[in-house]
Amino acid sequence: MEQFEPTIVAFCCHYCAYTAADMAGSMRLVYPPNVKIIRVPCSGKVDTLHIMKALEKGADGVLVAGCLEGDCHFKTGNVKALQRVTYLQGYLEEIGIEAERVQMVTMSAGMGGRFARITTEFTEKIRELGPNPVNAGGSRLAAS
Amino acid sequence: MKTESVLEKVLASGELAVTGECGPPRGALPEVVQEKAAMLKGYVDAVNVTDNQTAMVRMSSFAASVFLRQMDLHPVFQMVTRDRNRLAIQGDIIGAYSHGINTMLCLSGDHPKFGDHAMAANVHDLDSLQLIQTVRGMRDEGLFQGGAEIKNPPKMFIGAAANPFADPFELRVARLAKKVKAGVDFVQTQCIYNIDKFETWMEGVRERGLHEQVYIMAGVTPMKSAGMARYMKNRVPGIDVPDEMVKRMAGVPKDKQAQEGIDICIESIERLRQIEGVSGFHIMAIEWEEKVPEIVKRAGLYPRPQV
Amino acid sequence: MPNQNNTVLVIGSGVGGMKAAMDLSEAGRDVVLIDQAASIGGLMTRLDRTFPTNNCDLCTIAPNLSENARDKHIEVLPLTQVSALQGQAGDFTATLTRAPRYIDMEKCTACGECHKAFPECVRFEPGLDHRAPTCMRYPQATPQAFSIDMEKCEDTAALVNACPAGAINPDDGERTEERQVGAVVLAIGAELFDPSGLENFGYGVYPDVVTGLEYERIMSASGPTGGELVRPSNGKPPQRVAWIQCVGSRGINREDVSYCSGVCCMYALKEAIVTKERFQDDIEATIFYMDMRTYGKDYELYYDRAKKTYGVRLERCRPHSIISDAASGQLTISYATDASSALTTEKFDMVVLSTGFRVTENACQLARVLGIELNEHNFARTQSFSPVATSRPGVYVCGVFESPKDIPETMMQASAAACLASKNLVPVAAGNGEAELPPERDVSGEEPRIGVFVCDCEQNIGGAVDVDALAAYAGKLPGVVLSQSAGHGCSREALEKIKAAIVEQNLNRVVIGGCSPRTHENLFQNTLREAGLNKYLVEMANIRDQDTWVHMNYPEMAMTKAKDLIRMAVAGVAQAQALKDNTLPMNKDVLVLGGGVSGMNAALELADQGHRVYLAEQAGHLGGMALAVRKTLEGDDVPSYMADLIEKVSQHALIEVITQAIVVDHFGMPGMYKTGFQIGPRMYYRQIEHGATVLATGATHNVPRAYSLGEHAAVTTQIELDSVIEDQPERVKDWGQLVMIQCVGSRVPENPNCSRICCQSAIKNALRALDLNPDMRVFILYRDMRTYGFSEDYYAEARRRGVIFVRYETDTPPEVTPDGDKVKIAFADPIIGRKLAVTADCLALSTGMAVNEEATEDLATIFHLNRSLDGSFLEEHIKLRPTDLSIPGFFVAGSAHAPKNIKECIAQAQAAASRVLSMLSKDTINLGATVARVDPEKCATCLVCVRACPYGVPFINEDRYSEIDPAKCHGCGTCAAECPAKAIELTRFEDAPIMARLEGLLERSA
Amino acid sequence: MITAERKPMDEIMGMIDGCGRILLVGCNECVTVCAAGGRKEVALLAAGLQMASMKKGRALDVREMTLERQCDPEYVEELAPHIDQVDAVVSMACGCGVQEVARRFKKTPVYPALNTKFMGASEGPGIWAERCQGCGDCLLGLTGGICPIARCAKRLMNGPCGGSTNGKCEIGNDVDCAWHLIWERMKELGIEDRYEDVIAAKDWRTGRGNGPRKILREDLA
Repeated sequence: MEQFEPTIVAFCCHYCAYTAADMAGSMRLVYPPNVKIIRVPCSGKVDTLHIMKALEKGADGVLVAGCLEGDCHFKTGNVKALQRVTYLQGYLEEIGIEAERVQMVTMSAGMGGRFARITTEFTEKIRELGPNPVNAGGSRLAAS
Repeated sequence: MKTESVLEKVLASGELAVTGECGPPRGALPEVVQEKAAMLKGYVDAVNVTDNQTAMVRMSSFAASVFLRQMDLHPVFQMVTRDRNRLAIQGDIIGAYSHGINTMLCLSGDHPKFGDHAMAANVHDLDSLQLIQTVRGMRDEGLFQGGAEIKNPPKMFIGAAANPFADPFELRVARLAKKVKAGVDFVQTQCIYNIDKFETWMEGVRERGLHEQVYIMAGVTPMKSAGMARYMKNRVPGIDVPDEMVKRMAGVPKDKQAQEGIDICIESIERLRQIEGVSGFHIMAIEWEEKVPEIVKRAGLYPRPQV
Repeated sequence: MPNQNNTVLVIGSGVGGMKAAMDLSEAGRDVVLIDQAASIGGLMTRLDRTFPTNNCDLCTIAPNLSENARDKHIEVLPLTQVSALQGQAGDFTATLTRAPRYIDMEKCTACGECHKAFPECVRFEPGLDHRAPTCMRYPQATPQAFSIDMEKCEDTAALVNACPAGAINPDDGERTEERQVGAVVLAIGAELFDPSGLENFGYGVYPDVVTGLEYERIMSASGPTGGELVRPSNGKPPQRVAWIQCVGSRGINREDVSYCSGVCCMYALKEAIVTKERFQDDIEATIFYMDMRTYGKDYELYYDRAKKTYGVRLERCRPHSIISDAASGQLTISYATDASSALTTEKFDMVVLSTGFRVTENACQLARVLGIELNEHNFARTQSFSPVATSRPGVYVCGVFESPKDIPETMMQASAAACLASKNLVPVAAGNGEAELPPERDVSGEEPRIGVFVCDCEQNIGGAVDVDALAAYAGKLPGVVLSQSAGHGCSREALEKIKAAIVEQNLNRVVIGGCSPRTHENLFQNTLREAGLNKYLVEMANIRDQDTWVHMNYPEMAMTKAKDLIRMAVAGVAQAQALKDNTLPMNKDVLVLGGGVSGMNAALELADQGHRVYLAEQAGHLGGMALAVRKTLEGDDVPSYMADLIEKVSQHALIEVITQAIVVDHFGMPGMYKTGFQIGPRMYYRQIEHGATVLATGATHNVPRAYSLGEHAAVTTQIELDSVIEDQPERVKDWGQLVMIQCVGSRVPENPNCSRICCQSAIKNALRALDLNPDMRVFILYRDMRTYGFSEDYYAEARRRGVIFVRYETDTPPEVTPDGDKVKIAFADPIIGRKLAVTADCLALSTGMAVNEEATEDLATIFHLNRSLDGSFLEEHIKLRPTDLSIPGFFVAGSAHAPKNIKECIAQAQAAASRVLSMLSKDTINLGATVARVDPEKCATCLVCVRACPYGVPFINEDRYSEIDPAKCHGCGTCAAECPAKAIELTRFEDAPIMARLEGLLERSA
Repeated sequence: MITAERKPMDEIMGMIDGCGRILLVGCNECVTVCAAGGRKEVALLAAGLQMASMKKGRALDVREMTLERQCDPEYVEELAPHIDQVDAVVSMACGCGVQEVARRFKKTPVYPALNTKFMGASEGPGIWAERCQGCGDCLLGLTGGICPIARCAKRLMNGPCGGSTNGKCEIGNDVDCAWHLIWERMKELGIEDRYEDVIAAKDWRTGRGNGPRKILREDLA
């Protein structure tokens, strides 16, 4: 049984998180390839629906990455993002999906190291959680 | 005299009237009612029989009042608008009257949220004030609300509650005035611990001469413990317990606190009786009926006048 | 023919020349950019990677190269030199001489046939390769054309026929022409020292002894070995590589120069790191050095990384010689360390000589032609308070030809030179129109025809993934009609290819598999536009910064992820829509924060060039840190300079000085900002409207609690000592012993960076103290003496004059104990290996500068600016945009960026002014196309957007639906994310492309 | 506006248990405004149902539609072309909408995805509070524009009960005492005296008392 490789979507705000990701690259910091970034202007742009769709389509985990508290380039986008993530976590519980599969994180543009650390930890956490139950069912579905 | 009510007679006589309270049991246990009633007998002019108090199901006020009548006590038949629409209300009123019950207290009732039937529908077809109007209409015009004539209309001595302490305070006198306007004969106040505030209220009441239009019975409740004092202060809406009173209770050893509570109650009565417009006392010794005789005696309200 | 007085002649097309040219052209100036080489680019294009990001230079610089070539304001003349310069500032006549290329560039297709046919007529490629046919110095050469060395050609006719395009013209001759220019910018750089003359290192004798630049070429994928690190002698990979620092620099030998070249320490560290990082981690890298001079912003951290993370070995010594060991074919280095005076010998496979800068004879010749003074080292002479002005008015200098320096500082000086040069020109005519572009093709309704171009970015991407395979994979994706590898996608050549492909294949969408859209999106957007497509029909898959750089050692991971990223981009771009940018009028006023040297200089330059400037200072008066400084290292009088500067600023009609001003709020967007202040003792509120902002908020004097500073009267800082020497000479005359301790509160965990200026200050004060009292004994306890550039001469003088320099290690710092009104300093002398104790009349601590934490934190928060780890403002690009901040319209100058001396502060202040001038030269602000759009049909007028918008833009209009003014929308997308009717879309980030990307990534392979 | 909240997922899943194809219908009116049944919520629920089913290893085909109003037959008609292709309709409208859809399509079960709550107003982003119980005989004119029927826990029409503390209702600090508000408003309007006008027992016929209500406008009918 080879180890499970989760697919993780990270919605990164252009000003901080995405820049931090680039920074991690230029610092040659290694982090898991499981994390795929979708760039958004602000974490406040991340629609609960986008996160749901990511999970529905089979992502095993979703990160919403914005600027540090109080540093949002659009004032409060990261705060709103956090509220939505929290709301969504409740909804997921209702559906029977582990809330931990969605997480809001913040970092500044300079924090390449933080980006690498967070993505590594998150990937590990998701790996422990195992595949998105939706996929499990999905494959059973495909099988039948 | 508007009615045959003993309470009305005592009040009319100018004597300080005294009422007690009897909370019906949560079960078909006539003896419980009878025991409680027995303790009060001779020490009060009338006994309030509560109606699903604190929104918990109990033996109906109507039935319990009937037991009291059978013991030749004078129940103050309490009725809340929470549990009945006006059909049931009027039906119960004539029913009670036909059992010789001639004194009642009109209330809106605690919200079901506080009881063990939070899921219950919250009727409030009428509010307490409209209930007063209804009863007055039945008595004085002899008409049901629907307009039909009542054969042998119920001659009810109509009471209501008054809370001098609830907010907005400035509205409290007006609230009483409104009940008077609706036709209330007597009011029993929320239990009084903050006497200064009560006096302020009474001033307002006197300014408007309300004390001449309605009998005002001051409510008192002996506290069993410092814990109870604190609980009432912090938890019970619309009750105002001054800090010094809590301190005083807490100041004495646990085993002495009950006695302290009684003493405070009696001191209060002494102060209250000095206040112009106070026509009597409503002693709410919750689940502590046995103490009523002591209180009444030591407060010099014993013996009760025979009317 | 461009307006003569609007033209600047830029000589030298390295990064400096290009930067100056680009600043000027952005500001609507015309530029003649000449270079004696056959293509532009200069030295940087030959480097493999640059510190401290270890970026490939070409990736970083290539966009600029092609931008240059594309920019209609810039005329590029390769193979050209100046032979005369008449007239004066504002009205020069330059005589330009063009060497023959023998190729008609109009015709040349760069097919390379001539080379195949005639490999013998060669010009040597810099580096080691003896095969290169023609002088294409690097694959992205601009202009994209060969040049031929006719001397070496025997059969001209055959050569001519070899060209299918008939582009070769053997009769091409030297031509001269005259140009009217208003100013001249000298950016000719320097060459690197040729160590052939040094017998002891055997360069040119032993093939495995190479210079730093040659080593760069060996590592470079575009180099002779195609990016293979091998020993020139036997083509085998080396196991042990050594670097020898200061070869030809900081020396007293015949071949040596006395100054420090300033960059060698960093490039040696870089080469060592890259060697381990890119090739084998088990290659032993050893650097022999005298002082490790990592004094630039965050360079100290890089130094630490080399030691700690990569295990680069550092030996402090100056090796005596290299001899080749015939038997092993290895190289033996013999050296003596502090530890043992006896010679140690050690064997290496390769030795890299870190050679420094030398002014070319050509440069001296040019200086004579231009009539500018050179200093004792033949560099262009400039003054302490006028960093880029040469002795001839109207002629400015930047980069290495001014003094040895690295790329960021060259960039600053280049912008500074551009700023001063433009002062000699007529005020720029408003609204210099954009280049005329082909009409935009309407692609709406078309099925996607996507073209995918995958960059290899040399080893950066190509090193980790098989680019052709990746392109092949992309070719099969839905909607993709063309997919190919693009080499350096950002090179002019590749961009032309992409344009051609768009037209030929009738593409309507493009995906670039390359680097980060943050840095390159703009370039590719313009490319699409030039090819007649709307610029928003391109999407970049960031397979470099976010893939190959991260997974360079795991090719499979990298490849799989690259496929995912490309697939996402393809899916996303298929949904992309043509969009129009929104524009607003530009506010031409400027806000300068900070009334120190930097702030005042920036303000002055901007005001002199017609901009209204608000100069806001937190303190009650102008001046800043420099008020505490009395003399520069060169001995210039700082107070009188400051007095004069303050006078100029206060008197200037266009400058409004606002003191005791604290920034409290900030709104708006680049080109129309509003910043609120609380001013004066009564803190009244005032809002200032401005188009751009210069942050010159400075740093603070670092005052660490160490060595009983502030407790003992005899213990002081260099700054205080500076004043004591000026004001109380008699006190100094009585001193018997003066001790200085370096790096107090710098290069320590709490403040890891080097404060840069302390070594200079220490030397300065030591020399001045000795002037007053020659008999005094002066000790300087240091870790590394960092007297970079020409300040090295003063270091030498100090040694000559008997200042005793003793090195200490951080684990054995000096111990200071009070001794009456004196202090006793105990320290270990590594040379004699004994502990010494000195009782000093004065102990001067080199405490350097610290980030003004409070100020920078507040401002960073209010302006939403990024900060470096040390808390200073983080520049947009550490190498190429050292003065721009992450938010457009914000620029940084002086020690708010990093510790600097006064001269360097002035340079960056003028640079900031130049960047502002470029930005404000436009009359309109481009707001981009990322705005929220409401679909009236869907809108339920629920007010969610009205309440959610951080800027209160949406409103319900008369037609009963939410309206969002694109001119006011900041494009954050919060409203779109919250709209319960899904009636709002944020253009460029609509749901469709986002969902499509998810689809692309997550399509179930079941 | 009519407010509503999504039912718990389990309940919804229970209703559609055994359905292979459902039509999930939103409404662009009130329930959109109160973030319960607009396009966004429809999409969210669709995704949620999908995931819940797939998790169970079941296939579920969810079609999303959002009507301008589910309480008007003309709009409801837009469902007609799709109705035969689905096993059930799940409506995210208020009770009115659900019933309108059910009335139109007799053969297809129509399930409510929302619990219709009350007629209320928005007290700020994400907050809605009850304001009206549709008694059919508005007495706001007498009570300073604040409805004691909808906003007093005991529907008291003649003043605050004894439980009113610091302007809050005895049932909880998060609930304003309607009569406190009324009194404050009356003072602002300078009509304190009107407080003592007794409001007589209400005639509930205009409300639910008379059974289901109907409005008929002859001129429009």
